[in-house]
Amino acid sequence: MVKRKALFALAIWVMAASGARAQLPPDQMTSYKLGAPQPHWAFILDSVFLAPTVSKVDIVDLDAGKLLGQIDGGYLSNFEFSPDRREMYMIDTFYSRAWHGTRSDAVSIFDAGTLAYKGEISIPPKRLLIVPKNNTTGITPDGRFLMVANLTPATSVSVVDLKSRKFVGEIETPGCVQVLIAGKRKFASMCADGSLLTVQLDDSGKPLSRKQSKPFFDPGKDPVFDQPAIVGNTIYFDSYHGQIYEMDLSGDVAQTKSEWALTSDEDRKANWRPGGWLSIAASEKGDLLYVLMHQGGEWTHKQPGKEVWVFDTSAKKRIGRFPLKTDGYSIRVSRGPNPILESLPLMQSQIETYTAPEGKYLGVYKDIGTAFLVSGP
Amino acid sequence: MVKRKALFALAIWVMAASGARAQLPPDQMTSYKLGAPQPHWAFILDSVFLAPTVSKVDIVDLDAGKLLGQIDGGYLSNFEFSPDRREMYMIDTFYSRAWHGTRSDAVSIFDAGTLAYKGEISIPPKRLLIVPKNNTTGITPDGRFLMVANLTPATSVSVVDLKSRKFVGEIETPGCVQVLIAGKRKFASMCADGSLLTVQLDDSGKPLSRKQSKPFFDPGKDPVFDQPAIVGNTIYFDSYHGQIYEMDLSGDVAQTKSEWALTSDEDRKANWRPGGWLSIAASEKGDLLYVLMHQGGEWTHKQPGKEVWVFDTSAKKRIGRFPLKTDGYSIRVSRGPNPILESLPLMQSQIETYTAPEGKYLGVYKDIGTAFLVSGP
Amino acid sequence: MDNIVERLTRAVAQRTSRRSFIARLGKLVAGGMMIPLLPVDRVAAQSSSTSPVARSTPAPNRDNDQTCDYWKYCAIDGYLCSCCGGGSHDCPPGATPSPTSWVGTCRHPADGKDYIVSYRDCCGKVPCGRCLCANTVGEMPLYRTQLDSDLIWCFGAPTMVYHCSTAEIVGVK
Amino acid sequence: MDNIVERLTRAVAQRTSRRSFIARLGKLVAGGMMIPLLPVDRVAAQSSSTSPVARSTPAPNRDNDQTCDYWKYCAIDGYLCSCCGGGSHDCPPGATPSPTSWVGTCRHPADGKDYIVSYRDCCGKVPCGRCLCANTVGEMPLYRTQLDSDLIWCFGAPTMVYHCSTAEIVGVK
Repeated sequence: MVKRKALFALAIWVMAASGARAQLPPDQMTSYKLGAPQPHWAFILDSVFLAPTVSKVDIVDLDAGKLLGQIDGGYLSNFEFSPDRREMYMIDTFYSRAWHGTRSDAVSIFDAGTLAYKGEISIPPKRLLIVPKNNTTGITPDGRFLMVANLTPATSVSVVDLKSRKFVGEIETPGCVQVLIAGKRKFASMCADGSLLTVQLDDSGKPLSRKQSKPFFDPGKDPVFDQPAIVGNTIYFDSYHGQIYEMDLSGDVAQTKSEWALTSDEDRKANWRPGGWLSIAASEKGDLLYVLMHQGGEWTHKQPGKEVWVFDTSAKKRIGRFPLKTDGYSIRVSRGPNPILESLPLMQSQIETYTAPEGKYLGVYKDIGTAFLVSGP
Repeated sequence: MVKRKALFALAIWVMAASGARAQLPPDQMTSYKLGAPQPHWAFILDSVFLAPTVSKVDIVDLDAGKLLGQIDGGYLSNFEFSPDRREMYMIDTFYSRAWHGTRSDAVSIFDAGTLAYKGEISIPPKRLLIVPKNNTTGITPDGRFLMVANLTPATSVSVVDLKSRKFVGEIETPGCVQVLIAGKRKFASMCADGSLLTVQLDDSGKPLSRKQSKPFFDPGKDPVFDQPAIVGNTIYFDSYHGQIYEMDLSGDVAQTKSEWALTSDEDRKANWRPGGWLSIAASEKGDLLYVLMHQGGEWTHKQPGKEVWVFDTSAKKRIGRFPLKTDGYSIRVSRGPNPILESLPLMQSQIETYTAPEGKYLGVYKDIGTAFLVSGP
Repeated sequence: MDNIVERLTRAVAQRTSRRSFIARLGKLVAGGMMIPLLPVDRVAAQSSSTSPVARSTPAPNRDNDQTCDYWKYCAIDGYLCSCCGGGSHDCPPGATPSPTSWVGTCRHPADGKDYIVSYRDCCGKVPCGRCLCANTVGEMPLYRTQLDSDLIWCFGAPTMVYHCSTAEIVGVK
Repeated sequence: MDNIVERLTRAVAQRTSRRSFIARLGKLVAGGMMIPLLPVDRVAAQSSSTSPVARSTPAPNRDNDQTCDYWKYCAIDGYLCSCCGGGSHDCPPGATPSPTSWVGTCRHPADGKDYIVSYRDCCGKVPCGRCLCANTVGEMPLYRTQLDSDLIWCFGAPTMVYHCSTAEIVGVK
């Protein structure tokens, strides 16, 4: 068998040789282009835990299982994609001497087609530094303003005008953190008392209005996770104990639209509850919610999920559930046709894919470092 | 058995409880000190291959198998210890924006007792950037001058006065690279034609004399490795084919002192030859040489060593050999009493220790990243 | 509850000379951010735990400060300084104790008392990379900042570069 | 031999507009550094190899540019750009081809000819981290700079930060 293989290989070489009597021409070295992003491409943010002053984004074609390119960042950077998919941004923190020296924060701009670095926009050196989370930065749907959550530990939001390439100003959000983009020129921050602060921006990026809602959950009893699923003006918060709080942000102030449970009495008896890093994802249209679920007691909110449960947001009912090959820590559902569910296990340097909503296992891509978040076009 | 263990554990807690009726006092947070370095401490230089713009030195007590502390560096930094063991230096390259921006090179100074950062000395941004090698930086035995090899790709050496904390000047070394410290105020560079350039410094760090030797080996036939063993004024070069070239640098110009073979006819028939990254180490007194040996053909000079062979430098004869538990890529022999041989395998994130020269396996310390070099007090 | 917050703030503040930082912290408290600590009651109702699942039997390593099981580590998140050349409440050489921290409450297995623990990061070096623990008793999301362990808690330290985590007893609840 | 050096230098120089770099390179050549390439004769006498040990039988993957066995990679050292979003002689998106390189000679298994290969790094991003290869046919120590593959070969590129390695056919020996 080995011999046959060898002979076969030899035959190929002989054939190749006869067809290539002339010598090979010199190569011409170039840089590849990336091309238009496809729905099953994943943009995986790796914080490089052992040297997090250099972040990386791995751009991976999940269908082909192929790395397409990488962009680099600074200390615990965030990644954002412009809504028109023409630019990518790393929201960075740099120290002048790698691990010490002067801190500078900046938004680094990359051309999405070539991954060429195009320049940076300086922002106040105040950005919230954390193992990367969604909703600590965000871009308005029209691509005009990029918002950066600050924590010094006083809380505020830096506003960057991506059109004029300028830092516009800082909006104080006392007692409230994060930037949940919830409309054309609107963001919300989550407040310590369980309320939401809604901030409306004008065309220059200055705050038009800022209105804090009544508390919609009790942080002392059943905290909600801080990386909710957002669909247009609607935000779905999942809670430690398995409630969904559906918040409507179409107005000046956030309103509770509905509250319902992910779990039945039977589920709760069996200790099923949501958990992980990014435990919830919505389908593009918002008709479905996907939640990472595990069985565990109090304070197991960060236990990776054994299963993904699928919920119908209108019927407020579970319509499916499927096990994950490896327990998942963060999930995402791709946009466009043939959506897939992407699952990042905890510290296992891999991303698994499943059909959505059926949950058929499709495959795994490895070698993605210490990634906690994945995004896509 | 399990039950008995559990009971025992319980008994300990009960005892502890009875002896501690009063509550525990508040802790007082401090930073530990390192104390005087011990012979079996290893200073392991980890280039963090996946993010080499941050280098690390792990300081490990090899007897206790315990991490004592770490210091950080920049891009592919080198590590040096002052001869009086009072200071440590990282020879660094930084980019202002982690992976791009303005390059600055500097010697970063650390207090050896506290690992506190003391400041930096700026040097020309020209240092030779390579997977870390010995002899691309070096300190004179009196601790006065630190030399840094440059490659732009023109070759030169930067001289830093550690006493006045100043960059003193650059010495051009056309056709010759590296800094092999070979005397009180003397270094040698290795030249492309197989010769050595000896440079003598004056008390201000300026070149007093520069004399190039005749070629002492033929790089086209049997290249020597570029990380030789140095003992005072004597340099032992091992070659790809297993020759030792003993060079005497006590004078103004390097002289061949002896040339002898590591291998017998029989060894050569069995294809034994030196190899690895740092393939040779000398005992403190210089009476013994340790060489990483493997069996392989031409151009296998980087194959890790299966065995360490021990040679008597006066008799020019092998006096011992021992197998390594894991093939070794770089070796070092500790100074002081009870010397140990330290072996770093290739990309396996571990350091193994053996008695020297007997070669009794002592143990392994893991979790040292992508380390290629180890040094010590 | 206010007493605990006050005591904690004072205890931490005593050890830092960075007045500007304290000023900022004051602003934070004034801003309503420092309400937290509420879940302490709930935390206190539980024994210390190693995995996020609370244990009813003694953990075999709860006296070993180089394991995630160590009793003081019930809400620690990060690389243990005690594996990095430091101690359970001491920084490795050359790293700087952060004047700020997240907090938790752990029950001491021997005396049965509930201790308030300040989880103070050591800062100014890149991560140590040994003994990664992620205990989550009482751990809260970002909007309860003082109880969020995923943040880089190096506010007020010379740099925000995180090295490892410690657990310092501040007092008894 | 001089012809090869000249041709190589020209080939590389044609593709770079960095005149200052070329000037420096000239200085290097004048300095006597660019004698190397001598071992080319010896390299040519061998077939391409995957592991440092030369093979006499065809390697199964010598036509697969995402393996260390690929014939052009006989002296490559680093992460293969063809595993990083680039090609065997193309950089991944956003990385910059270095105008400088180390060189080797690899025998094409089909036509039996010895090709001079310029191993050009792609620069300007941190290492890609995929498909690490360390082939050493003809690889020389630092004093034969042009044949040393451990160096960061990003001289003349916008930064010296190494991303991945390529193998570009420059001509036939």
